[in-house]
Amino acid sequence: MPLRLLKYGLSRDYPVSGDIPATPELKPAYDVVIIGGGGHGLSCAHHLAKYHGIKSVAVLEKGYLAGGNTARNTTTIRSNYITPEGVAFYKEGVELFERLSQELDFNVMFSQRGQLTLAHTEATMRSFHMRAEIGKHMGTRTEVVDQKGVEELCPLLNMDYGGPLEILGGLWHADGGTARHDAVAWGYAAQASRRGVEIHQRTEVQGFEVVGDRVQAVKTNRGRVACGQVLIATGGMNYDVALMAGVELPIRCYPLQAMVTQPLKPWLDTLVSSVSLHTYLVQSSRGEVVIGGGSDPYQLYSTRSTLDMKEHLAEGAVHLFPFLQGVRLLRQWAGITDMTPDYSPIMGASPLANLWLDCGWGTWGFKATPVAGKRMAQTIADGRVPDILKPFALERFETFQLLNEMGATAASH
Amino acid sequence: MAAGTATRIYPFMPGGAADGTKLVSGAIVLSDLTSQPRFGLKGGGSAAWLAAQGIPLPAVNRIGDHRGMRILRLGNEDVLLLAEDDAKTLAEVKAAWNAAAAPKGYSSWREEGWAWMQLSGPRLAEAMSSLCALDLRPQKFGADDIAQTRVGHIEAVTFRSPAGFDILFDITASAYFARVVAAVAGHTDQHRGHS
Amino acid sequence: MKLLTCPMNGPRNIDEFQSFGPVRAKLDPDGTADTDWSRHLFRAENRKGIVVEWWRHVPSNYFFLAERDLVSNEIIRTFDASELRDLA
Amino acid sequence: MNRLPAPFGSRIDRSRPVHFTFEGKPFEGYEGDSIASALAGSGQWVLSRSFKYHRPRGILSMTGADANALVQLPSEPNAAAERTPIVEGLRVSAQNVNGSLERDRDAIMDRFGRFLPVGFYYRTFMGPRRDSWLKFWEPIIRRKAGLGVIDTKAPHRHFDKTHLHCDVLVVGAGPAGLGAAIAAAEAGAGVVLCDENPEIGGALSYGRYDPGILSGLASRLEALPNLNVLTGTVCNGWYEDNWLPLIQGNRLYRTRAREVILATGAIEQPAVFHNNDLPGIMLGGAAQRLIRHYGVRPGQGAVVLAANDDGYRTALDLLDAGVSVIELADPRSGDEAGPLHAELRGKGVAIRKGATVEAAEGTPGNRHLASVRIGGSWIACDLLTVSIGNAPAWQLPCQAGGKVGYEAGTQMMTITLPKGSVHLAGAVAGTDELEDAIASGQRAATAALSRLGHAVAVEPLVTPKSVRPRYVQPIVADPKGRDFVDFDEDLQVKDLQNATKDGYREIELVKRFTTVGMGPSQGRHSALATARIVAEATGRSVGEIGITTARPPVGPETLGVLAGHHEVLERRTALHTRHIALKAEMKPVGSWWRPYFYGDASGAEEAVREEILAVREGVGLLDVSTLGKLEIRGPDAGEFLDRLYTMAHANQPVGRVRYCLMLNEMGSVVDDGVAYRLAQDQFYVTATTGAVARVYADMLFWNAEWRLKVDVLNLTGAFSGLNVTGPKARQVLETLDSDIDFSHDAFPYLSGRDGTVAGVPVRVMRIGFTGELSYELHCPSSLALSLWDAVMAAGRPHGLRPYGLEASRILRLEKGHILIGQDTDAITTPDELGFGWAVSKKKPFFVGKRSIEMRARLGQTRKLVGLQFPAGARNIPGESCLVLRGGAPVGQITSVGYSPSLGRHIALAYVHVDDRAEGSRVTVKCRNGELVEVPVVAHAFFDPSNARQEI
Repeated sequence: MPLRLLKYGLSRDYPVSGDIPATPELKPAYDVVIIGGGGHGLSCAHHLAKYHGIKSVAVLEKGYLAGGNTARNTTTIRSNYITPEGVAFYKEGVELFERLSQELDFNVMFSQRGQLTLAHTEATMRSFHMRAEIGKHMGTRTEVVDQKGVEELCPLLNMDYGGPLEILGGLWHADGGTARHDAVAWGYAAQASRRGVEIHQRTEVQGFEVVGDRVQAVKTNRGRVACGQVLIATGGMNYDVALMAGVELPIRCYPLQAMVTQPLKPWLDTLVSSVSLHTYLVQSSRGEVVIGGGSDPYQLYSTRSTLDMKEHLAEGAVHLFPFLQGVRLLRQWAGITDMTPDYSPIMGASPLANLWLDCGWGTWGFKATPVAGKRMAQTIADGRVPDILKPFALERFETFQLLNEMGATAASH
Repeated sequence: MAAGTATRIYPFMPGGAADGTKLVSGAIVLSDLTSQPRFGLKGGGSAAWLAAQGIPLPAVNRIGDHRGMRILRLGNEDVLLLAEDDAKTLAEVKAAWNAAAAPKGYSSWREEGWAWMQLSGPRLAEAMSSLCALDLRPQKFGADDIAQTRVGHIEAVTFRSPAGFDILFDITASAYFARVVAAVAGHTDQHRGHS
Repeated sequence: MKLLTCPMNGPRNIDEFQSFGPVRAKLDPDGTADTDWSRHLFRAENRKGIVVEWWRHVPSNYFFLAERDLVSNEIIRTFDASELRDLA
Repeated sequence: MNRLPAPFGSRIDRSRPVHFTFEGKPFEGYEGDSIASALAGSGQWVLSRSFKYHRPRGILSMTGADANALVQLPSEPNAAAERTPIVEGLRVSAQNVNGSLERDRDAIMDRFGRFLPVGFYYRTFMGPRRDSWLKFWEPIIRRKAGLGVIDTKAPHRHFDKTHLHCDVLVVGAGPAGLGAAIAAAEAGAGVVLCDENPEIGGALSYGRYDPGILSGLASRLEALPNLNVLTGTVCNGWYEDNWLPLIQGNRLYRTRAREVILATGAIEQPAVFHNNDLPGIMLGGAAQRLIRHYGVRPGQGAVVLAANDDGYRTALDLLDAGVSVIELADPRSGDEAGPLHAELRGKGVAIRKGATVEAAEGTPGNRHLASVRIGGSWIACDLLTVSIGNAPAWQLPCQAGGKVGYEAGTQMMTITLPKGSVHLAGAVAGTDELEDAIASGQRAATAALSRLGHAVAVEPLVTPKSVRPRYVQPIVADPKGRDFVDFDEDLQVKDLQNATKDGYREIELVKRFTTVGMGPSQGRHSALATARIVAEATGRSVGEIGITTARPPVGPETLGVLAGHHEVLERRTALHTRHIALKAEMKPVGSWWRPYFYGDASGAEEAVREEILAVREGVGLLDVSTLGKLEIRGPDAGEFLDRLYTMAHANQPVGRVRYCLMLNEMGSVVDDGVAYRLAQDQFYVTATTGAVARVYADMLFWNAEWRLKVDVLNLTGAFSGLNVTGPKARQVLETLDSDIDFSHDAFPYLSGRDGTVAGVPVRVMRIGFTGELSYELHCPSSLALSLWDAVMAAGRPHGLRPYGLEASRILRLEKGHILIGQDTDAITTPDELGFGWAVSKKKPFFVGKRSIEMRARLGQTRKLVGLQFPAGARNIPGESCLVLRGGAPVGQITSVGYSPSLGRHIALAYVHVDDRAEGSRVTVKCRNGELVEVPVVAHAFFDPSNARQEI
């Protein structure tokens, strides 16, 4: 039994950790105001406080802590992207996850059991080869496997179908995994607040005071806050919040839905996803099977669920694993994703000198929580964008330097 | 493009693309009408030319009748004529159109692009409820109504005929469609066993 | 399944339709500066509120317009494209 | 046996015994029994072990909603024992046990509870090494987590889906639902009434009511042909625009209702005290269901905890069932004694007012209830029924936009719906008494009917009877814990309190930190108590705390019923059976079946080579019917194509064929094909197989904006295409009966002709994907077989060979022809392909023009070039292998293959723009990591002057 548990058992009272301090009064000014109390904002706050000595930081969250996409994503962590820029960035993200529990002294349950993406068409196999070649070149564990390889990695998959949905092979990404999404945010929140960062829940940003090319202050439902630097990290609300500052982002919002079954004894070790079926499955450490897929087909800011998406995901899941027919679904939910034209995030500078962007995370934001926070903190502290983030600049949409990630993301998040 | 002397083969005929695919019969009956004569015009000038032939055009998504033809108005400039009996009038219209000078609209080639099948049988209503999400009960969907919708998960045009429902859809999906209907027939029997 | 009322085919399940996104202002490509052109390409209407957008009824291939609330998903009205020209 | 005689046991047929096993032991029940009732009838009360502490658990609600009564069936984990009927030979076992249900080795967890405070797993299991969680701790936790075991060999089950439409859907056939359905149907509306139970009546079927009430309602119901009653059917969610899944066995009814009346009733709430989870402690409704539905006596000696009339009625029912009621504890103070009180007293039952159950003790191993403590004294009993209050069944109303509130005055959870097409009736709307419930159903029906346009007399709003404040059981937190708030997740009062101390003060955070409400019952029995505990711990009101968002489904539903049965779409060309007869290896391409090559799979390589040689040296025949075929008709047809494609078409002469390249607005290449001008106002345009659906839609979209006078017709299925190609192609066609002159002068390259070949009307284009003399013959699909047979026969003397997709790919690669989607990606420009020749410089506009001009100014970084490997080269890189420059990836191989015509491997690849010149050498990284240097050559590897296709 781990020592910690023994300590709990032997202490008379519950050993209060006080992870999240109650929301304090807003001060008139902070060096850095972070809008969005989700994983990214909290990660940035932690890195500012711990590694850059910036402790006058307020994280403003309009609802409850990490209640947006941090709480709604399906926790996939991977770096098997298709562009060198993307792989470099997400690779650092995976590496940070590998030591995150120690960094935060909070078990985020990073479970690196690998991700197997399935191809049902030759075109998909070709794109897998591309991802594998880039991945290997960049030093990640990404390889193409044939039908036999797929069977060895996931013996329970239904390989019997001929025709258009036959599994031709897969992309095996041994670095892939999952983590407990809430724990990531709570761990960052606990660490950041221990170093003096203030977390303000139920604090909604309602506008910006912009003078010249600078944000002077942020207006909230709890009053005005002057700011040195401002970061926007509000997930599905990024477009909306940036617009309040007069910055129009190339983002469209689409709901992304997911669902979860009742708890089952472990049977699925890896993450499995299918490009053609727009379905992926992963079994959590609680035993629930989390099932997700592609975004909704039209723009929307609502987190309502739909029956058709649920039917579609069930169809995909049962196709891959026919014995799931009798497994029961417990819950479905949705988040709002902020999709960019090239399926890649927007990080770095905005047209305003002290307003920084951590936006456009679409369906792949969770896996970047540590690295985006780390690199955005560095950006804010130094006042300039590090090389690793430069490809993700907002200006790329004016210079046509789009990141060619289209095709690497569908149903794979 | 004049028709020649060669033999026409449709999907469910010997040698056709769906040759060997079973058409269900029993409580649910699927029949193939693809070889039945039909003629469609689509595009600018189509409606005017047909009207000039004295063919009364119904409103969009409605069916009219004219001298042994059913007249399906699928769009402002999209009309499909189906022969009901000996196809004499239809052949006359077709011949007149071939001989006419523009403007006369354009052929819609529906006799080539669309399979034409009919669903009937004692459990027709159940089968259609399973195949199509629309409310096709008689009080909601009359004899002169057309639905351009999905049937069996593919795009289709459906309407009532005396025997049941006629369904027009992509001819290349004929074998698929027959399989879908067979599966529905199977499930309808199964569920009956349950209840 | 949400319902969308097609001006030609009546109310149908929304899975019979394909979204073509919000109507965009027409631009004269040659009279537009590069920055405005890229803005035209990549920035889409995404404000919380009502948008006018193109939809295609797939079985009939009919294109029309809908006013829809991006927050509540309420469809305020649908209409034929000829009305848009009248409005413009 | 705990069985009672008729009339108890409305669901069972005593004449039909059913045998089954539980945990390997034989049991007998009756047809109509659920697993739980049959086991209870035989004295087996323990059904499962709890999630965390492995405590014995049994029947709580008899509604099938909680983890207590989930069991394992051979091919079905987590089956609800309270709902699943027994069938002969069924093998049932307990879930989440280490060993057996009786001897669960993990029961020791119950003693270690103090070492496992809430959220403990976040604070430990991290060391000693960085990967200790993954390698050591997680496997342990994973084995302990989860409930049922999946059967990976489960036999296939049939599920199906259908659709249902109605004016009014009434959910719940209790008194309110019956009242609503009858009123709506009697007014003429088309009504569907569904209920998850096998019979109608709801509480009328198991509660202490005059049976005449239900039979009266039932006979009115039966007289209504427009009322469709679906029993055994659960309405498992509400979705936008009244779209509701009704699940009946293996069938899903996707239901559209114009109006919905939710008469979903109320959920009885458990009491919180030490050991409140022992088998033998159940809700009053569970005892009544056991008695009336199944004829099962729920115990021998009972204590009744009653804070409402239902509790008193339960006590009377217990007496009728021969249970000795030792005491009734009523936590309400006050002396008011209603008729039920008097009746009970008259039957000799001791009633203690102002008292509640403070704790319970179990038999050894906590296998059953042994005694309860009331007012400090212990009373021996084997049954405690709990009737302390209800929460409205909020799941469906909340999904439909309802808001949950809490009235401090009446201490009631309330639901308010926005005005609209969804209505509440009965207990879910807060009614208490039977008459009120029925009337509330009728009012809901009136509201629905008036929205449907029925002329209905609007009933005057009845002033509701002054609602009595409900009694709310104090939450008796115990220092020793085991005072469960959430049975599914084994959460106790202190767990929730401690979560708030750690800062998880918002209800959603409490849920996520503790997992309260996340189990199979989704908070049905815990949400209210949780809200109260969190409110008290954080100094706020219950209303401020609220409950977590109610998300579908209402109850667990199988993936099978959601997935249904699905046939995979397949499309066949008109020549399908000919390919099969020729032993073609058919492969799926999108939803199409296409010949990959002809002959045995064992001789694939040889077959492909022969097919290629046939085309290069003789003549080949390819079924190109899957190509997209679009007809553009109307006075503006030329103008339309001018705007869509990069080349000029308005000036294209009739009878000529032109390449067409389509860009998107960003200037990226999205499709290519050819356009044959049939007439001044008519073009026949091809599109690639995979892109035609999108190209067609985009064409229609653009024309919706442009409003040109054109019509676009998709002829992909209507026409079939045969490519006759090779040096002898002309000879073959010239032997066929035709009115077309196939000679070089009469029918030059890039022209098109209409006519008849072998009696088949055709559109013929001279184009050259293979680089050989080619005639592409398109004809109406019903005649394609005739044409194919004629060409095959005419070709036989010339050695004509049908060839497949693989040969076609190599043939085109030898010519350096690109495949859209393989040699292009989402950002490919014509410039990168070297396709400047295909882009009109004169046209004022085409889609993508502005963008490619701008992109050209910004500069390009890569170019698609040919790579030619030396004959006999050892290591040939595969598709997608990287092209490196200075060690950094700058491009990749897009197509590669062995060219039998050239005797070496060739490839198309993106290289750095500075390496584009012929003769440059580029570095390619092979799959095995080895770097090879390859020279750049022109695209057209074979016959670079294109002489062969123009002969």
